[in-house]
Amino acid sequence: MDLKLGHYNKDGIEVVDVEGEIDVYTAPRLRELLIDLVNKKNYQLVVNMEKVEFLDSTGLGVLVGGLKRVRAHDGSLDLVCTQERILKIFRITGLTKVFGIHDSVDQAITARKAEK
Amino acid sequence: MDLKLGHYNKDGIEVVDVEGEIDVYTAPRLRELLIDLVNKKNYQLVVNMEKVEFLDSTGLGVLVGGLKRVRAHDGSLDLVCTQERILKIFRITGLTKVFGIHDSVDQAITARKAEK
Amino acid sequence: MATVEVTFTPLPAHVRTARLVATAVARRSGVDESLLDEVRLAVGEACSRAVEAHRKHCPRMPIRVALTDDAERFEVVVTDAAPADALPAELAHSSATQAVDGVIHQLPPGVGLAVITGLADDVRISPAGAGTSIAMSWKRHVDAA
Amino acid sequence: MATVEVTFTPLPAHVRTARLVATAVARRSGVDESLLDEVRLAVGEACSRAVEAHRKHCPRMPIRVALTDDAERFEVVVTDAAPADALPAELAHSSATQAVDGVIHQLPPGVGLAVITGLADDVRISPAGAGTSIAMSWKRHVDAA
Ligand SMILES: Nc1ncnc2c1ncn2[C@@H]1O[C@H](COP(=O)(O)OP(=O)(O)O)[C@@H](O)[C@H]1O
Ligand SMILES: Nc1ncnc2c1ncn2[C@@H]1O[C@H](COP(=O)(O)OP(=O)(O)O)[C@@H](O)[C@H]1O
Repeated sequence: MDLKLGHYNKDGIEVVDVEGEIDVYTAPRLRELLIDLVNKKNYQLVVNMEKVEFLDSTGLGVLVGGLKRVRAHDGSLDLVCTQERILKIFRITGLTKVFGIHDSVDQAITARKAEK
Repeated sequence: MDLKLGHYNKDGIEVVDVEGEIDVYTAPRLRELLIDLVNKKNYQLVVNMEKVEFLDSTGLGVLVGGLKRVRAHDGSLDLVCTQERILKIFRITGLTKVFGIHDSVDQAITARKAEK
Repeated sequence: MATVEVTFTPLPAHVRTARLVATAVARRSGVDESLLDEVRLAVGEACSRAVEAHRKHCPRMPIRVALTDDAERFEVVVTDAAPADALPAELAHSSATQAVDGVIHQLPPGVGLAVITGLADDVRISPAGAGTSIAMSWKRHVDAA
Repeated sequence: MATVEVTFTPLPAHVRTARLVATAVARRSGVDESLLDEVRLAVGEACSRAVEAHRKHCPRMPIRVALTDDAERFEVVVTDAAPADALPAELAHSSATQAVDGVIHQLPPGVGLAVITGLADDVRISPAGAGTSIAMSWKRHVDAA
């Protein structure tokens, strides 16, 4: 499965829909999209991973890279993920402590707004 | 995909439903079923290949073997197949001239009954 | 995209692995979706043939499948290590329809080769070490990865 | 079922092929469906790591993935040919969370190894020729083909 990327703005937060496999082959495209969004001054990001079928450490690296870029502008990068097999990789690497991980895009946005 | 086999009697003709891949790995099971049916005195066979996803020359060999077995008892082995990619293999090997190939199980049975 | 090579011991189940790999690499290499069935079938035939030859002559030796591409074509080469003595007879006995009238219950060994030849638009069968190699190729879209 | 071996040049696309093969062979070898995701991920991590090392050090050398099983276990060994000098540092820097506070925008190279170790229930990392081999294994059902 190839990687499909889409994004839209909701309540001032940029939501990125990711579908397919994020691996060494496709991760560069996600990295480019995140860099592009930050360059265009989107510092509040939610990455929706509900349709991600595969994620490896290359993919984690891109998400961490994105997080660091938005934080440099006091921004945020939250994740939407309920899939156990994807969550497992965040747990193994300890990244559940680093990312806000939510059950839905709405929940992620509400939580982020509440923190402001 | 594994191979799934089923069979039932209709109007005195034994219909064999084949689903999945008939190749060097699974063909032995189809061969055993055909031999078993012939041993149990079913000499009028229709093999329904509408759900066959893959067929190679090993599979063709099993069908030809079945045909020869039923013919030894003045029987018949007809095929049901409308899938172009499967039909192609019968054409390449000239076996379209050897097997009666029909569009549906009912058609195969009607044609067989008419020949009697 | 350069070379992927798969070697496997002569077990029927591994023919499925070889088919799977060949189809996946062909797709990524830019072979048209409509040709992938042919790739799958031709590679399967070549591997089934090699598995049978190895089981008879050298069951411990591996079979080799090499997948490469150049600017224009995707090529698969299946190489066995079984004595190639039987090959001329095999090429001569490739008629499936004759088998129907014969007394044996099996297709002649050449039918697999006949299927391959009928499928790939470029097939070369040649001696390779002690055995035989079957090279098949298909057009790829040059704009693919 | 005996050995299947896949070798490939260090291209990211081939990592997908390696994952595909490993998962298919593991399934046929009788590894539980619930473990196949782990096989896919661990093999992918080991191959991604090897691809990166080869691109840096030896882009023309192939990476080797060997799939075998014995009565009880299905084993995958990924072997690279890149100098193993960096390995100790890699093993020391496997914390993904530290990277978040650091200045670089990449995870430390050891994170892939950490993921593998967290997934496979038996992992051995050892020198192999000039390079490194990562061996991972999973339980198989003994009644499978
Ligand atoms: N270097 C690259 N990095 C990321 N994506 C790429 C790259 N090159 C091609 N792609 C994308 O990957 C697709 C091919 O993926 P594909 O090989 O079909 O994956 P799979 O075999 O897993 O379905 C292409 O259609 C293209 O969009
Ligand atoms: N020697 C054999 N011949 C034919 N079928 C077999 C043999 N051994 C096992 N099988 C069947 O094949 C199945 C395994 O197929 P599998 O490897 O899952 O195919 P795929 O990987 O293409 O889905 C088993 O569940 C069993 O029913």
